[in-house]
Amino acid sequence: MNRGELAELAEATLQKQQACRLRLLVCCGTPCVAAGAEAVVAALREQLTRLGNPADLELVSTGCQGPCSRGPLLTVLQPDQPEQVWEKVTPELACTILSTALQQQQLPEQNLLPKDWPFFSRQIRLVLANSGRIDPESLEQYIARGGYESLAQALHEMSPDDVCDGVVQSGLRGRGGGGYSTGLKWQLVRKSSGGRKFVVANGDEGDPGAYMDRSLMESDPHRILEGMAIAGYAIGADQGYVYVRGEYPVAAQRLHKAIKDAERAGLLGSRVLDSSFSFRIDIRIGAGAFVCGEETALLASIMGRRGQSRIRPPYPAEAGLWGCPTLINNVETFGNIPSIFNIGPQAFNAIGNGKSRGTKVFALCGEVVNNGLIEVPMGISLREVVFEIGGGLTNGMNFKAAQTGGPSGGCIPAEKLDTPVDYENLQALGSIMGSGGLIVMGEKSCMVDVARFFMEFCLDESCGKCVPCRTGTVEIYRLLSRICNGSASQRDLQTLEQLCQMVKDTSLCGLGAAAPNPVLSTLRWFRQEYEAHINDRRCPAGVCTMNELPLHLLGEQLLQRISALRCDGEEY
Amino acid sequence: MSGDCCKHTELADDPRLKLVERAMKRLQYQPDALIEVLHTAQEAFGYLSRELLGHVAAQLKLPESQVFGVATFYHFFTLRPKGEHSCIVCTGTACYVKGAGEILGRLEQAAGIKAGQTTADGKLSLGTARCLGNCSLAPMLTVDDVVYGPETPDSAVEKLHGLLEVPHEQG
Amino acid sequence: MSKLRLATAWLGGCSGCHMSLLDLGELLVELADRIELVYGPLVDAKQFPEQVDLALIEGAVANLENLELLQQIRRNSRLLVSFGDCAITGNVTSLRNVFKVDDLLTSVYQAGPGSLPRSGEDGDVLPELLPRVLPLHQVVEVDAFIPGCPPDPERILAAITAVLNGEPVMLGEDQRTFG
Amino acid sequence: MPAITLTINNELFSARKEQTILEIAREHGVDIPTLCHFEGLEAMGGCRLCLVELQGSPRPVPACITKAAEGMVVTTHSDKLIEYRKMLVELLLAERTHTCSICVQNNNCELQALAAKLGIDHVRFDYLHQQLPMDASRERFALDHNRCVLCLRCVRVCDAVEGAHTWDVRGRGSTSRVVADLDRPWGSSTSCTDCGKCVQLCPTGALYKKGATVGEMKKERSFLNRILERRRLAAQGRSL
Repeated sequence: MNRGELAELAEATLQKQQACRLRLLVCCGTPCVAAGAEAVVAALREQLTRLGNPADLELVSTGCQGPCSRGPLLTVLQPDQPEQVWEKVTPELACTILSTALQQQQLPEQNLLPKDWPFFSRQIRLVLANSGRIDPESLEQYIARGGYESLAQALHEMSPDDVCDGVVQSGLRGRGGGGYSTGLKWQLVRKSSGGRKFVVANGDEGDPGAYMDRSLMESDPHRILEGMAIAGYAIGADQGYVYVRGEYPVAAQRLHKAIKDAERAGLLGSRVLDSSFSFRIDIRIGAGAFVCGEETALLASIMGRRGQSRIRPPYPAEAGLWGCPTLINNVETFGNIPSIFNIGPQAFNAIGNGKSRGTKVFALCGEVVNNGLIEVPMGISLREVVFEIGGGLTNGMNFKAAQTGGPSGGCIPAEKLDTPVDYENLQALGSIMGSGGLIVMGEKSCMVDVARFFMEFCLDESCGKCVPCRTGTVEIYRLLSRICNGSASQRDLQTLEQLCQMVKDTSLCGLGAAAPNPVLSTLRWFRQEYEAHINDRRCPAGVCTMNELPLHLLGEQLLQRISALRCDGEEY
Repeated sequence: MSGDCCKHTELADDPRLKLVERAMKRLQYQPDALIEVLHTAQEAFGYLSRELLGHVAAQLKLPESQVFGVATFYHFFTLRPKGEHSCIVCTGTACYVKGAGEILGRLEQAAGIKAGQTTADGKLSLGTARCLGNCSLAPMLTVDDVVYGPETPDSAVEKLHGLLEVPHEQG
Repeated sequence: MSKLRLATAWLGGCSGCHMSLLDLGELLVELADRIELVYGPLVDAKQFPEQVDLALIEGAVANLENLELLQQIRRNSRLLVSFGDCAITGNVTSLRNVFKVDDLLTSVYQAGPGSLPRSGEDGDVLPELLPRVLPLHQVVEVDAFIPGCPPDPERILAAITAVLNGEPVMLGEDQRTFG
Repeated sequence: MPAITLTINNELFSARKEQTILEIAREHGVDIPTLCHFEGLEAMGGCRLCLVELQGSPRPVPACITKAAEGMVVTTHSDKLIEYRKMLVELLLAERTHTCSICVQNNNCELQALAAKLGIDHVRFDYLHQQLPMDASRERFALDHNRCVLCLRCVRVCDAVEGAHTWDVRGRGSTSRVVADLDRPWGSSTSCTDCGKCVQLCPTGALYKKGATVGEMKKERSFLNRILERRRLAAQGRSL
C-alpha cells in the first residue's frame, strides 16, 4: 500500500459508513461482555439476518466505550442526528431500538444516557478517540478514522529529526508513570550509536486497579503499532516488541491480528508505505511479574531471563536489548503519537497544565458511581473527576481519599480535591501520576489497612535482588500488620518511618524506591488513623480487628500469607 | 543433548511435546526464547514438570538452574498440575476497596482450601490475582476464565457450589 | 557511697551467661565493694526487689513466667541490660520458633523418650509456652546489650564498669560480636 | 588510560577513568563496607552496603558499580549512610536464622564481622524464623539456606569462573532461594564439578566444607585470588 492507496481506502470506508442509515456500536469490552453484551450482539445480528443484512445497516462490536459499570452499552449513529448511548442494554431493548429506528419512530428513552452527561462531555478523547468507535479487529475502520495517516506523513514529509522535534514540541511525557519527556528520550536513542536499535512498548500493566493499557490494546491495537512505527522511523530502529501482560490474552490476540493485517497491507514489515523504511513488530507475553514494568527488568524478561532490574547507567537508551540502544515507552505514550501528528504538536501542546501537556487516561474505580475509563485534559481537578465525571461516591458515602499511582503512588485526601491533576502537583502531594489507576475511597476504607494492602503487594512482587526491597518490605508489612491489630507501640511507628525512608533511598530500582510511598503518603495525610490504632487500639473505619496477643503469632501468619500469595500453589 | 531428552520415555512419547518442539524450532532454539517456550509448554501440558523443564533446558542449551530460576520467578508458570476447575479472585485495589478480602475468605471456607491450593480430589484450584483489569466490575472473580462481577460473598459461594456440583462430562 | 544494686535473672537460656559472670573470678571480690547483688540465681531472694540499679537479664522470653518476671524487672530497674545472645536475638532458645507449640510439646513429651507431666500438675510444672520466643527488646524497653554466647567475662566487666562510672554501656567492636 | 580527579570525603584523589568509586576508595584506604561484592566477579549491587553519597545525586549510589567521573564529590560515611548500613545488616540478620553460636562459620563470618563493625548490638526488626531446609547431600560440601544472604557470589563464580552454572535462584522476593540444577539435591547435581569455589566465596556459613571442625572453618580463597585478579584487570582492559 502506498500513501495514495491509504487515502483512497480511508475515503471509501468512510463513504460506506456515511451511507448507512443506521450504525449500531455495541461495546464488547470485558465488563460489558460480563454484563451480557454478547447476547445483545447476537440478538441484533439475528434481526439483521432476518432483514436480509441490508448494506446500509451496520453492526459493530467495538472496544471499550467508557462507562464500564453501566454495560452493556449501545451507541446508535444515524445520519444528521446526534449520537445516542444506552446503558444496561438487554437483547430486547436492543431489538426495540433497532426496529423503532428502522421505522423512523421516536427511539425508546428507557436507559438512554443524557446527551450532556458529564461523563462524556468533560472528556477530551485523543488516545481513546477510536476506542468504542471501531471494531478493534478491522484495519479499514482504523484507517477510516485517519489511521496510519500520521505514519505516512512522518515517512513522506518529515525527517527522523523532524519527528523527534515534533514530539518534543508536543510536550508529551511518559504515560507509564515516570513522566520523562518522550521527545527527549527519542532524541537520546536517535543519537545513540549502535548497530541495531529497538523499540519496546511496555504493555505490562501491573498496577492493581488500572486497566487503561489493556483497554487501549484491546480497543485500538493499530494505534499502538502506528505509534511504534513512527518511533522506529524517528530513532532508526527496524524492530519493535510489544510486551503484553500475560493476564491480557485478548489484548495479545488483537495485537497479533493487527500486526498480521498491517503487514499484509504494507503498513508494517519491509518498505512501509512504499518508503525505504522497514519495521517489524513482535509480541512478547509477560508471565506475571509487576517488576517487569520497570524498564531494565522488562528488557531482561524480553530476553528470556528472570525479570530483575539492573543498575542504571547504562540506560536502555544506550544499552538495552542485547546491548543495543532501545527506546521503551508505555503503550499509552505510543497511543498519543498518532494524535500528536494528526492534530499537530502545537495543538497537542495547547491542552494541559504547566509542564504536563495533553490528556491522560484514567481508570476511575472504587467507591465511585460511574466506574470506567476516562480521558481528561491534564490539569483537571480531582474534584471534577470524582464528582462530575464520576458522579460522586456510591451509597452517599463521604469522600476520604483518591489513590493514584498504584503501589508506587499515594492517597490524596479530601482537602486536596481541588488540586489540578498533573505530574508536578501529584508529586507535591506525595503521590504520582502513575499509569493512571484512580481509586476512590470512602469512609469505609482504613488507611492503615490500605497501606498494608499495597505493602503486601510489594513484598510479593519484589524481585529479591536487593536487600531493602526484598526484606525491608516484609518488615514494613509486619509493622503495619502490628499497627492494624493494635499491638504496635509508638516506637514501632518510629521504626516504620525510618525503615520506609531507608527503603526509599537505598533500593536498587524504582519499584523498591517507590514501595514505601503508600505508607508515607497515608502517614502524611492520615496520621491520626495510625495514632488511633496505636494509642486507642481502635480502627476509625471499623476495618481492623484488634488482637490480644498477636505479636507472637504475626510471623507465622505472615509466612503463610507469603506462600498463599502465589495463585499457582507453589510453596516456598 | 538429544540423549538427555529421551531419558524420560514417557515425556518423549507424549504427543503434547510436539507443540513445544515446534515452538522451539520456530524460535530457532534461541536461549532468549525461553519464556515463549515455557508459555507454550505450560499451555500444552497444563503445568511445567521437572522433566519438561530439563528437556527445554537441554534443547535451548541453557543451564538447568537458569531455566528453573526463570520458571519460578514468574507467577504465571506453575510447577504443579492444576485442578479441573479454577476460580480466581481478583485482589486488585478496586476489588480490595470493595471487599474482595471477605469474598476470598468465604470461598476458602467453602472450598476447604487456602488460596493457592487445589482440593484433594483435584477438582478445584482456588487462586488470587493481582489485578485482572476489570476494575469496574469490582469485586470480581473468574470461574474457568469467565469473568463475573460485581460479586457478593454469597453470590461467589453460590458460583463455587454450582461449579463443584456440575457432573464431570458437562464441566 | 551507696553500692550499685545489681540483679540478674535467668529466663529462657542455658545459664551459660551466668557462668561467664562467675568466670570474672577474683575480680568479683573487688566488685563486691561497689556492688550489692540483690536478686538472681546466685542469691537467695524469692521476690524481685524494688529500686534495682542494674539488671542483667540472661535468656529469651519463652513462656508466661518469663514474660511476667521480665515485666516486673522492667518496672523495678533503672537500667535493664540484655545479657547474652538469647536475650538479644532469641538465639538457641528461639530455634523452636519454626515449630508450632503443640507439635513441639507432643514431640518432646509424647513421641519422644520423655513422658507427659502428670495431669493436674502440668500448669504448675510447665509454665505456658508463648507461641514464639522473643528477644527482650521486643517485649520491654532495653537500655543496653551485651552480646556473646556466652559473653566473655571482659565484656561483662566492661559493661558493669561503665555503669559504675556513670557512663553509657558501649562495647568496642571486638566485644560486640554475636556468637 | 585517562586520569581523572575526584573528591572522596573532602580529599582529592586521582584515578583512572574506568575505576569504580569502590576501587578508588579501597586503593586509598577508605573503608566502604560490602557484602555481595567480590573483586573479580561482576558487580551486582544487591546488598546496598556500599552506597555512598554523590553530590548532585538525589539518592545514594552503589560504589561497587558506579564509575568515577571527573570532579565527582563523594561522601562514604555520613550519619545517614551509617544508619542505613546498620538497618540493612539488621534486615539480613532478621531475614534468615543466623544463630551465630551454633554456626560452623562463627568467628569467621563476613556478616557477623560486618554487624560488629557497624555497631549492631541488637536487631530492631522481627526475626522471620523461616523454616528452610539444609542440603548435605554432596559428599564434601553442604548448603544451609538458613545462613544464606543471597549475595549470589556462588551463582556468579560458578557461572563466570567455573563455567558450570550449577547455581541459580528460584522464586523471587523474600521467597528467593539458591538452587542447584532443577532444584535437585546438590548431591545429585550433574553440572557441579565439585570445585568448591562457591564454598570458598560464601561470606557466611551457608556453603561450607563438611567434616572440618569449627576452628578450621576459615574460607580458603588463595587459589581463587589469581583467577579473580586476572578477571578484574581484564574487566578494566589491562593485562598482568
